[in-house]
This record gives sequence, structure tokens and C-alpha cells, in this order.
Amino acid sequence: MRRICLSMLAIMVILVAPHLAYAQDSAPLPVAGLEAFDTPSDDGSSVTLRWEAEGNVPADVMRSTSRSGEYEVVGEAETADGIYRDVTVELGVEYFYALAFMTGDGTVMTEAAGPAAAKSNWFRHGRKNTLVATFVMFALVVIYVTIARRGKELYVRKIAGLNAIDEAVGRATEMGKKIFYIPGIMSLSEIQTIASLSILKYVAKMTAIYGTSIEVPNKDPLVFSAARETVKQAYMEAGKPDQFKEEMVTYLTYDQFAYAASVTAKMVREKPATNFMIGSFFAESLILAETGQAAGAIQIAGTADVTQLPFFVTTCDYTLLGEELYAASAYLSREPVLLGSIKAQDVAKAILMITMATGIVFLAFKTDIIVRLLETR
Amino acid sequence: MQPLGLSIGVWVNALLTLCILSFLYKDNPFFRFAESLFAGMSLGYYIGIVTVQTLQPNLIRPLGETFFGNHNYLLLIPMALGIMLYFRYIPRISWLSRIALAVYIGYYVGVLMMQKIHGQVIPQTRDTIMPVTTGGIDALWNLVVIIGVFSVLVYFYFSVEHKGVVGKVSRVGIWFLMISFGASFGYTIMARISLLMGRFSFLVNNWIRPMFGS
Amino acid sequence: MRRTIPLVLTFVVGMYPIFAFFVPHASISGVNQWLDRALMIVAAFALPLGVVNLVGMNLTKIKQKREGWPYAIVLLAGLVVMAYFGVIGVITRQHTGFHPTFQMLFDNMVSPLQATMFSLLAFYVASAAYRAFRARNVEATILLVAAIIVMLGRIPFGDMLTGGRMTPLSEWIMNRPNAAAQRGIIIGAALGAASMSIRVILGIERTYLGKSRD
Amino acid sequence: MNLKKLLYIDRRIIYLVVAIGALIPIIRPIGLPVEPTDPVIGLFDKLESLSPGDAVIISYDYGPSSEPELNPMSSAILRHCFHREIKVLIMAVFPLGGVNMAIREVERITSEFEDLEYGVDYVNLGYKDGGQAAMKALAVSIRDVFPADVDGNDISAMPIINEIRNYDDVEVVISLATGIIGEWWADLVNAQFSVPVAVGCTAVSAPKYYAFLRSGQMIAVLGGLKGASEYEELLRRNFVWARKVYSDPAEMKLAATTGMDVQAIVHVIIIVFIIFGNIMYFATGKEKGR
Repeated sequence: MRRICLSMLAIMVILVAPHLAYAQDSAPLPVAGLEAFDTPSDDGSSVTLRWEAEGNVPADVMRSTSRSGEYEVVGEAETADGIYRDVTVELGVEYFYALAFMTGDGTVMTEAAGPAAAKSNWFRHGRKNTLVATFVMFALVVIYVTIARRGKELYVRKIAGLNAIDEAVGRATEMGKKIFYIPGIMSLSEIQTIASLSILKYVAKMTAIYGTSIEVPNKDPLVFSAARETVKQAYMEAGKPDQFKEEMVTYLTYDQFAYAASVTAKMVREKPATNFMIGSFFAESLILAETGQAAGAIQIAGTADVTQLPFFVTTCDYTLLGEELYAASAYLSREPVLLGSIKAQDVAKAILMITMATGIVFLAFKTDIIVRLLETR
Repeated sequence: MQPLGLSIGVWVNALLTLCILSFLYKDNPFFRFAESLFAGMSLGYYIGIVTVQTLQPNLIRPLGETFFGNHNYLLLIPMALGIMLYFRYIPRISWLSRIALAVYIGYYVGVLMMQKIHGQVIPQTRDTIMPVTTGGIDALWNLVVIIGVFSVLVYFYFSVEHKGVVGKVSRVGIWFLMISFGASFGYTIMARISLLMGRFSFLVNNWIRPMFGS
Repeated sequence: MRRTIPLVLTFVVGMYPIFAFFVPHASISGVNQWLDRALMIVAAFALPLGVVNLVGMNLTKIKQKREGWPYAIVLLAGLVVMAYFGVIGVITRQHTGFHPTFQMLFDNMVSPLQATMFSLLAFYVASAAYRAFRARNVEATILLVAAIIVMLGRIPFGDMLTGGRMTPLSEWIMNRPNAAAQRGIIIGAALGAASMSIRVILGIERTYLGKSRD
Repeated sequence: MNLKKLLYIDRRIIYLVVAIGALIPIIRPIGLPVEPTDPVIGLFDKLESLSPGDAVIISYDYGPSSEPELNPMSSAILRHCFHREIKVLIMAVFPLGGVNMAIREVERITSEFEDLEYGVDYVNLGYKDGGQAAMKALAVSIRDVFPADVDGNDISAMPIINEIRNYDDVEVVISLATGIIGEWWADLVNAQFSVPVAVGCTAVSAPKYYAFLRSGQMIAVLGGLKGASEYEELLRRNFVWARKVYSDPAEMKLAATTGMDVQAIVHVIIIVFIIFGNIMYFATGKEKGR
């Protein structure tokens, strides 16, 4: 209702333009310096208005395609906002804007601002810092992989959980029991799953060599497909392609808890010697790990999902924490090229720590320049 | 008096709940029945969900409405990629199935990388830059956070042997990790109990009490 | 050729969202949005891969009368019934969404099964806590103490016993040392993921393709 | 020796004690006191700072399995908003049942208010697939993302939608979330469009969210049932209407405060078990347990 009244009033006001000037003289406007411009760094879907406000009153945002043409209401704003984004624009059309207010004397309007046209921009200026970070990360990986390729030895420390893999496979072989490898419950769109597959390959190679039986139950069908390829390839590379069986990699169901129910039931019935739970996990982590523990299996877990780490740490014999999971895939292959990328991660961490330290020192001297450099949008 | 359909629903609901809970005692035929039913029904459920919520609005309906308009024919590309997944069963062209995986993984890897750098690395780094000289006791607590972040990052250092200073700092990192794991565990117990409470209150308030008419 | 095409595709498709992250131009972001939807279709096509495997395994089980074969019948029955009501609406075009039976089966059978399975965690969390929280060494003691403080901070008794000090103390742990460790893990894991992403995009890491590196 | 046996106590005994401890307060509520904490007060203060007519988005990003924790939270927040005459846009991005949660909660709570007008004071926009893509698109235009409301009504005729066009007109986004969705609001919507984000989550996610809270990416975190019961307590302390609502026995069956009784008892049981386990551990000469 208010809108309609205001719009009608506004149109009347435009029709009686001379009075407008009079109104402006008598009552000082609550805004000054209205400007309209293309919203920077967007895809061309909006025009931004900006003004300085005195006090806070509701205003109607008026728009027209010509300075003296007919203005229509496109939205409402509060003057204290100081800014308004008009998203109802057509790409490339030039518009003029004004703000209209109800006062005791009727409706008053600011002088028109513009013309402004929305255009599709080619760069998001707010993301310069992200661009730099991305570039540095790429450069570090490429540089260290190249160094590694040239034959320079790179040191990587031992990761306890990884050394335990051999031991765990050995135990299963001695006991003549199965190994379960659970690659998490997320799809291939999750990077942890990809890391998990490369660890699976290492484990499968070991089981191929020792003739231990392995089972990989899956929740995600794409992972199921990729895991089967991975295990098959591992058996081929170990020189035992004839021992690979399709039943080693199975599909259960797409539901998180139905999957957990099926896997725990398998654990209780088949009593595996070793459980690997490596990848992305959610609430089912403890259901799986606690049942496996009760069933007497050695358990090796690995995830970067911070929320599930406490449960794996308390119920598994070894847990790969966060970044260790990613390092693991590179570490296990012992391929120099992949070790290079671990080194790159370390250098990135060093750069971040130096940035933080510098920022903290700067803050002590009352300069927040580093903090401002790291603002993201 | 409740409508009959509703009370059958409550009975089925309650009995299935008990079947699953019986697993706590030990594996038994009731659990096995419920678990098998669950596996089957849940997969059937997702077949329905994927058909109605993904394929119908994103593929079937657009193609049905207009093939050339709106560039809908482009949807044949993801469809072809999806079908390629099945080529692995045909040895001569099985390598084509990798194309679908390559596209799928490639895209998400790119998306996630930007989210991690832009949404996690940079903001979390920025927020670790906190004043340690002003703000009274808060300055001290800020220092605790800073020490925690640094020592955990040092713990994750792979290319340096954890001996000497590095070893000591990374030990502090482990302590911080342990505090965090213990605290998160303790904090989470609450969530787990809530779930059990939801089930128990259903059994008591919606099943047993109505049975005795209270 | 068989090796190069997937790798080139991963590179091109992987670099695109990175590029689009910085370029807001409509021509660029449009393609990105299209890819988002297209890949959902690819993922949807993968579901039958799993279904076929599950059905096959269970049919074999029934045919060979292996241990527990009657449960395989339960599983398949659940699957068929649920899937039937899930897709019937789309096939007959009678319903825009789901068949009402589909929703009813979900509410009274699948949903309680999910919730009960989830609620088992209340018991597991208790038994895991009993077993794991022992003061074996420094690290385990820190874990134990942090857990108990936070647990006490979550319930009224903690404050009753300590004159209201438990809640602030547990908030402090959550907010300072815990947040610090979590931040360390988040930053480390994000860097690990980013480096893994780059390895995949550049074709250095390709286990997921089943093919080894050359 | 027998002590050793006690150390490896049968899990089923623990299960039984936990079950009994959880059942008793459900049959007979006790009513233990609750003290609100800062992460929860953050949201309360934010909503208190708004003027009537300001708008918030409440996104239902959870499914049936998280109902016991998140429903009481949703009830308390909705009541607070409606009493303060804050406009509420309701939506869901969680594919598995988020929209059902929203429908049920909104129906239940709005029925307590007589003069609420649908389409003016609140609107249920329903579910939108594509999670993050949808969240991003809301920055441009809510109307384009949700052309129709949850019942398929055209929303362009609704006054609320004409006033609230996109994130610019929203004072705070409240996500009641399970899993990763709460993080998306912070990572994506707060990071890219600087809208304040408050998250009500299951207690599992809360520890992780403290990092977001500290960094200001979230203005408030309500963790699980405790967060909900603290919010109920804040309402009770500040408003007469809340004292009435949260003393009605039918309502109390659903309220988080009752749930806190169960929580308290089971927590004590677990703590007693841990202490007992440690005493046995030292009494048996630090038997090496795996």
C-alpha cells in the first residue's frame, strides 16, 4: 500500500517538477552526494548507488532511462544504509537514479545521478590475494616437483600410521583373515577420497603380494567404480592379475547409516584382522570404529574431517591426521615427484607462518596492513 | 482413537527401532532382518530421489520441453559421459570410461581448491593475526591461540626431522591436538545422547504410553 | 591417446573453475553454473553401477543358497518396492513429485532405521570413552582431562560443584586451545588438499584413473 | 584376579546403564538449571538489536536424524523472531528432508501467533537443489532462485519478497545445519557477500565452528541441545511470554530443557565410568590395554 502511494506521489512530483526545487530549498534532504555506478567485480547483474546520509529515514529508489524522463520505483532503502544495489537492471542499459522521501510537505526527490550501466566485469578485485596465493601454491608444487625429478633427494619424516600398514597386512596374512578397506562415504568430488584411493592401491598391492584377502565395501557408486579399477591395477602391477576378483570391491547402499549398518554387520560376522578407514567420514565413523574395535581388529584410520578425528584417535590403533592423509599418498609411493609436492606444502606452511608472525608484530606497532591484505571477498 | 494406518506406522516404526537396538546385545536374526531391509529400502529410496530430484528436473524435463531451445541439446554431453562409465565392461573401449571420471574429478578438484584457499587458508591465517600487546587478559589468551596454531603447523611439518627445537614445538602441537580431541569428544557426547533421546521418547511417548492409554 | 585424453581433460576442466573464480564475466560464470548441473547428471548415471553390483551379488547368494540367503530376499524386496514407488511418478507422469506411498514408507521405515542406527552412537560413545580415557601417559592424560572438563561444562552439575566455574572454563578450552588446534588442522589439511588438487590437475597424481604413472 | 575382569568390563553393561539413565528422565522430567554462554547470547543479542520489519533468513539444513537437537532450536528462534516482529524467510538446502522439517516447524510455531500474515511477515520458500550454487544466486535475487514458495504459489505477489530482494536486505542468515552446510554459509555467503551468519548445529559440528566464531565468519554458534536449552533460558529470562510457553507440559516434552536432564544424567554416568576405569587401571598396576 505504502509503495503504491509513494509511487503515485513520486510520479505526481515529477509532473510538477518546478515544485521540486522549491521543496529541496525548504527542507534539507537527508542524503547528499548520490552517485550511481556499475557494481565493480560482478557479472553485470547490478548497479550500485552510494550516498552520504544524515539520520535514518525510509526512501524509495527511483530509476529512469533518461535524466528528465519518467522515474519509476525500483526498490526501498534506508538512508542510513548508505548503499543500495539495484539487481533489476538489464545488462548494458543506461539508467538514472534518484531517491525519494516522504516529508511533511509531500514527496521530495534528490537530483538524479547517472547515467550508469551494468556491465560484465573481467576481474574480481577483491580476490587479488587469493589469486596470489593460488599462483604461489601452483609455483611451489611445480618448482619442487621439478627439483625432485632432477634427482635431488628429499627428506620426508616417518608417519607412524603409514609404517603400521605393512604390519597390519602382515597380521591379516598370518591369521588368514580378511582386510576391510573403507574409502569413506563421500564421492570422487571430495579430495580425501582421491587420496584414499592411492593409499588403497598400496594396500591392495601388498595383499596381492602376500595373497591376503581384501574387501572394499562402497557407499558411493563412482568411488566403487574407481576403487575397482584401482585394486585391479594394483594386482596387475604386483604381477598377480589372476588373483584379482571382482567381489573384492563391492557396492552396498547409498545411505550413510544403512551403509554403516551393513559394514558393521560384516565386521561382526566376518571378523576381519584389519580395518582401514581412510577418506571422508561423518557420524558413522564411531559406529564403524567402535564395532571394529570390539570385533578385535587392528584399525588404521585417516581423515581430514576435523569433527571425526577425536573418534578415530580414541578407537583406532593409528590415525592419519588431516594433512598426513594427503602426505600419505605421496609418501607411500616413495616417488620423488610426489615427495616434491609434500615439500611444497611445507614451504607454503612456512610462508603462512611468516605472514602471521609479521602481521602480529605489525599489530603490536598499530598497523593492520597485513590483516587488511588478507581480507577476502 | 487413532486412524488405523497411523498406528500401524507407529508399530512398524517401533519394532524396527527395537530390531536395530538389539544389535547392542549381539548380532541376531532380528537385526539381520532390519539391516537387510534397510540396505535394500535405502538404496531404493535414493533411486527415487535421484530420478525425481536430479534426472527429472535437470535432464528429462528440459529435453522433453524443447531439444534445441535453451541449448538443451548440450545436456547430451553429461548424458554421454554418464553412459561412458559403463564402457568399462566392454574391454576394447573400456578406456573411455576414464574420460567421465577425468572430467568429474578435474572439475571438483578445481572448485574445492579455490574454496580451501579462499574460504579456509586465507581467512584462518588472517584471524590468527591478533593483538598480543593490548587488551589485558585477552592478549594472553590470544597468545595461547597463536602458540597453538604455530605448534600444530610445526607438527605437520614433513620435511624436517622432529628433533631438537622442532621436536619440542611439535610435542606442544600434539598437546594442543590432544586438548582439542578430548574437548571435541566430550562436547559431542551431548549430540549422541540427543539422538538416543529422540528414539526413546518416541518409544515411550508415541508407542508405549498410547498402548496403555495414558 | 588413451592416456593423454583423460589427462588433458582433467587439466582443462580443472583449470576452468579456478579461472572462473577470478573472472565474474557472465560468459564465464554461465559455463561454470552449467558444469555444476551437468556433473550432477553424470553422478546420477553412476548409481545403476552400484545397484547392478548389489542385485547381482544377492541373486547369486539366493541361487547358491549361501548362508543367510533369505535375508538377500528381504534386501531385494525392500529395494524393488522402494524403487518402484520412487520412479513410478516420473514414468507415468501422474505425480509431479513422489508417490504418496514413497513418502509413507520413508517416514515409517527408512527414517526410523536411520535414526536408530544413528542413536547407537550414544552407547558407542560411552564405551569408547570408558576404554580410551585412561591416564596412560602425558598425551592420554591431557585428552582425558580436557574431555572431563568439557563434559562437566555441558551439564548443570559441573557448575553446581565448582560454583559456576566449569562453564567458563570449558568455554575457554573450546574457544582458545581447541580453536587453535582446529585452525592448525584446517590450514594444514587445506594446504594438503590444494597440493593434491594441483597434482591431479597437472596429471602428476592419477591413481584414480586406475592407470599407474609412467 | 577379579579386578582385571572389571577393567575389561563387558560393553553391554555400559550400554544397559546408559539406556536406563536415558529412560528415567523421559518418563519423569527433573528440570535442572541452565546457564547461557556467549556463542548463544551472540544470536540472541543480534536479534534483539534488530528493529521490527528487519528480515532474517532461516535455512533448514537438516534431516530427521538431527530433529531432536535442532527442532527445539528452530522453535525458540522462530518464536523470538515473531515476537520481535522480525520478518522471516524460510528455506532449505539440505536435500534429505530439510523442507519437511521447515514445514512442520513453521506450521507449529506460526499457529501460536494470531496476527502473523503469510507472505508479509514470513514466507516458506521451500527446498532448492544445487546447495552452494543456490546460496550464491541468492546474493543476486531471491525471487529468481525461488520463483514459487513451498506450495507452488507464485511469490512475486508477496510483499515480503518485494522488500527483501537479496542478501543486501537480510540482517542475518541463521542456518540450522547438519554436516557441512553450516560451513558453506560461512565459507561462501559470509566470505563472499559479508552477510552475518549464525549457525545452529548438532553438537558434533560445534567444536569446529568455534574457529569460525573466533574469526567472525559466524556471529553465533548454537551447539546441540545445550545451545537450544540456553536459548530457551535466555527467552525465559527476558520475556514473560516465554516463561508461559516453556512451562506448558505438552511443550516441555519437546523442549531442549527437558532433554538436558537426560544429558546431565548420561554425562554423569559416563564420567563415573571413566573415573572407575582409571581407578581400576591403576589398581591393577597399569595393565596394558589396547
